[in-house]
Amino acid sequence: MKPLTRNQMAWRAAQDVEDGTVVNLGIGIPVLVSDYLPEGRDVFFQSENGVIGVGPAATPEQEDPDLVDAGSRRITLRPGATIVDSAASFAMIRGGHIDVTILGAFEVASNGDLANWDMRIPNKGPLVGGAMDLAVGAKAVRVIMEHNTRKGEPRLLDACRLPVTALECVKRIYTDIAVIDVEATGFVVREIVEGLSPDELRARTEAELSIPQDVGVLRAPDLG
Amino acid sequence: MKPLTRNQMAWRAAQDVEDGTVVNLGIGIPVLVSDYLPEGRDVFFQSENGVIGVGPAATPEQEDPDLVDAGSRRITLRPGATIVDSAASFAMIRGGHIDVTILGAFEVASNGDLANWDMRIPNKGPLVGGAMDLAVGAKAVRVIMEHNTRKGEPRLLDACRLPVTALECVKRIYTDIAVIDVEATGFVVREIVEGLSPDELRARTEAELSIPQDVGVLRAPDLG
Amino acid sequence: MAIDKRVASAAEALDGIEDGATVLISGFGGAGFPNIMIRALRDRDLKGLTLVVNSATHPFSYTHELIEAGQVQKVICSAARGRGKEPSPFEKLWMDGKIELECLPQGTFAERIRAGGAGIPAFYTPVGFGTDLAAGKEVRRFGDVDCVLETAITGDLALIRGDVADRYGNVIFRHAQANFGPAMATAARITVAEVRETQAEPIAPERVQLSGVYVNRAVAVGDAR
Amino acid sequence: MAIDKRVASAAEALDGIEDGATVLISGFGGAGFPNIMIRALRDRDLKGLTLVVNSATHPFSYTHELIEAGQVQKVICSAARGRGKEPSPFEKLWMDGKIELECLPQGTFAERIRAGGAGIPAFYTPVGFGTDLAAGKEVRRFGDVDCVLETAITGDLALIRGDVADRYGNVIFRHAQANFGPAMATAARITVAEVRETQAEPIAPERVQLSGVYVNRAVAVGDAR
Repeated sequence: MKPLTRNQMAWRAAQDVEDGTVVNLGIGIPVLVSDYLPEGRDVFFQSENGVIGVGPAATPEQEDPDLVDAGSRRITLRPGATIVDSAASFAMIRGGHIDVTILGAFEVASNGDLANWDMRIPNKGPLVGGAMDLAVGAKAVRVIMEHNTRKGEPRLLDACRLPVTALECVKRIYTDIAVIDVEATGFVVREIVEGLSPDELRARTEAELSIPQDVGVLRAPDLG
Repeated sequence: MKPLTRNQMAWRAAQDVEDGTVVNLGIGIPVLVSDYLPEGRDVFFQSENGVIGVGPAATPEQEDPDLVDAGSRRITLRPGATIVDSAASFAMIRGGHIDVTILGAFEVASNGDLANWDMRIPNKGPLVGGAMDLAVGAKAVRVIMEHNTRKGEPRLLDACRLPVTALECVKRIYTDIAVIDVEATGFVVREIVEGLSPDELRARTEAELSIPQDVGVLRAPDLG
Repeated sequence: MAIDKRVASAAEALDGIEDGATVLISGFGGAGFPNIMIRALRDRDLKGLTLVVNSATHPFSYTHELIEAGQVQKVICSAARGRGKEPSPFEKLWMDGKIELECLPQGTFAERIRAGGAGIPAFYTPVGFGTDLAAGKEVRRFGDVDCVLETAITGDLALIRGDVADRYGNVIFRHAQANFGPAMATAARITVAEVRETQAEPIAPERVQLSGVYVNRAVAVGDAR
Repeated sequence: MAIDKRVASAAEALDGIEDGATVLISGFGGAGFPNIMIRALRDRDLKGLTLVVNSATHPFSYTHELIEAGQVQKVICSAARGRGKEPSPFEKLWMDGKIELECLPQGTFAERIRAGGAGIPAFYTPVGFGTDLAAGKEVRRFGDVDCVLETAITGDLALIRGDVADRYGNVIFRHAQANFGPAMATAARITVAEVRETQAEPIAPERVQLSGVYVNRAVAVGDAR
C-alpha cells in the first residue's frame, strides 16, 4: 500500500473540478489543485482577497507586490480575471457564488461538520481568516487532508473534537488513502488506495464507513 | 407682501449650502438650488441613481441617454465626479455620507416629522422612491415648500396628517414667506418675508411658532 | 471547454425560465433598461411572474407591457405611479386586486437585493421606521436608532443592461446605466446581460464593473433600447 | 473654496485623532498596507487605540509596531496568530490580558465594516453559527438557515492604501491593493488615503474605485511601503 503524496492528493481532487466553475482553494495542499486540472477545463479560481481568476504563480520577472492572493503568494491573472474588494469578495463567497471550495482540514465528522480553523496551539492567537465563510457559503465544500494525524489518530470522526468551522458542510474528502463522500447516512467510501483492504481503512477511521461492493481504486500518476 | 417665487425659494436655500459639502437635491424646486450656489462654493451634488458630482443640465449637443439623474434629467458631470450603482448609492445615503438633502414636502410637523412621499391620489399607485432613505440618512434634512396648500391650508402642523416619510428629521424649512428651523422646542422662525407681520405668519400656520425679537427679513434677488 | 457566455438571441437567453418565475429588472432614471430582454420575456408569454423592478411604470421601460399582457402577479418596487391622470395598466390591475404590490423605500429595495446576493438573509435598517411602508414589520432599537427588519430578495432571473460584455460575462456599464443591475445580477439564479456589444477578448481587469461570476448569458443588441 | 483633500504630510493627516480612537487599517495578502500612516500613528504616540485590522500580526504590515509600543487596548481581526514559534508581541500582550481580542470570520469582519458605512446597524449571517466564535451571539433561523446576529463596526479613523488619489479624494487601487480599504473608508469619521501619488486633475469617472466622498485626506508617499 502506497498512500498518495500531497501532490497526488491535489491531483485527485483536481479531476473532480467541473468545467466552467468558480473554485476557491485553501492554503496548503488545496492550492496545488490548480496545477493538475485536466486539459480543457476552464475554471476561475477565486481568492478571498478579491481576485477572481487567479492565474499561475508569478515568475520572478512577473512578480508584483500588489498582485497577490489571500495566502500572500505573488500571482498572475488569467484572461477574464478581475479584482473586487474584500466586502464584495465575501459577498460572493457567502452568497453562494463559489461553486466549489477545496479546503484543508484537521477533522471532519460523519455529518459533515468541519474543523479546520484552530489547533489551539499553546502561546498562539486564533486564526480563522475566511475558513468559516467558505465552509458556509460555497455550494460544495471538499476537503483534502491526511487520513490520520502524525500520531496516527483518526481525523474522520463521529463528532469533531476540535472547534468546528461550520456544521454539516463537507461533501467529499480526499485523503492519502481514500475518497469519501458525506451522505445523509454518513461517510460513504468511493475509492480506496491500491493494496489497502476495507477493514484496514476502517481500522484507521473512527467513524463508521459505508463501503459499497463496487468501491473504486484510488490511483494517481507518479508526480515526482 | 410679496411671497418668494419658486426660483427665489431655491436661491434662498442655496445660500445656506456649506462649502465643500455633498448635497442631494429632491425633484421639483430643490433641484433648482444648484443654479443659485454662491460664487466660490465647491459642492458635490449626489443623485440617488449613483451619480456623485452632478453637473449642469446637458445642452442638446451634450445629451446622452445614459447620463441622467434620478429624475431622468439628462445631465453633465462636474470635475471629480464618479458614478456608483444603486446599492452603493443608498449605502452612501443611509450611511450618513450626504451632508445635506433638500427635499420638497407636503407637510412638516413641529417635531420635524416629514410627509413628502404620498398624496393618496385617487386611482394612482404609491411612489416613494428614495425619499425615506434621504430623510433618514442625510446628516441634515432641509425642506423647500409653499407655506400653504393651494386651498390655503397650513403645511406646518402639530402633527402630520399625510403618511410620514420619516420621523423627527427636518432641520430647516424654506417657504415662500419664511425660513423656519425645527428646534427641540418646535418651530423657530428665522426670517419672515418683507411686509408680513408675525401675527399674519402665525395665522397661516397651524403649529405654534416661536418668533424671536430679532427675526430676520426674508429677501431674495429678482430672478425674473 | 473554453467559457463563452455569449448567446445568439434574446429568446435563447431565456432558456429554462418558467411560469411563476421571480424576475429582477434593472433600470432607473431613464438609463439601464433591458428593454430587448423584456420584450423577449413578453414574447415568451410566461404567466404568474413576480417582477422586482424599481418602477412598475417608467415610461422608458417596457416593464408595463408585461403587466398589460397579464403576465405579472406581483410587483416589488419603489414607484408604482403612472404619469398620466388616467390609471396606468399597472394601477388598473392593482386597484382591481389582480396584481399584488410591495412598495419599498428605494434604498431598502436595493439593499434587500444586495443582501439576497450576499448571503445575508435579513438586516435592520432605520429607513421606513414609523411609516406606513413598515406597517407590520418587526422593529428593534439599536442604540438610539429605531429600525425595521428587512429580508433578502432573490430571484430566478435577472435582466440587466450594460454596454459591453466579454465572453466571460464581465460587464462594463456606460455612465448611469448600472443602477440596480450589479446588485440584481448577484441575486438571481440566472442573470442575462443585455449589452450594446459583446467581445471575445477579455475586458481589462480594471475596467470590469460586474464580474462574469454573476452573469450567465450575454446578448448583444446593438444600439436598440 | 475649491476642494483639495491633499495634505502635505502623514503627520498632518492625523490631525484631530485622539487617545482612545478606533482605527481601521486596510491590507491583506501582502497588499494594501498603509504602512507610512501606521508609522505616523505610532510616532504620534496615542494610547488606548482599538485597531480594526484583518491581521494583528501580518509580517508585511507595521500594525504590530503599534501593539508593541503599548498603544493598543483592543484588536478586532480575523487573524491573530504570529508566524514564528515564539509568541508575537500581540500574542504576549493578549495572553497577559493586556490586549482585548475580538476574532471574527473574515467575511463577517468585512461585512460588519461595510454595514457600519452603509447605515445598517445589524444583520444576520449564517457564517459562524454553531462555532466558538459565535458563542453568546444571538441566533435566529431564516427558512432552513441558522444565523447569528452581527452588528456594525464604525471607527474614528480609517487608514487605507491606494495607488493614486486626486484632489477630490477619489482613489484608484493597484491590483489586489483595495481589499478592506473601500469598506473601511465608508465606516470611519475621518479617512486617510495613503497613495503612491496624488494629482490635481480629476481621475476619469470610470476609473475611480473609491469615491472622494469617503476620503477626507490624501497623502502621497511615493514608492515607500
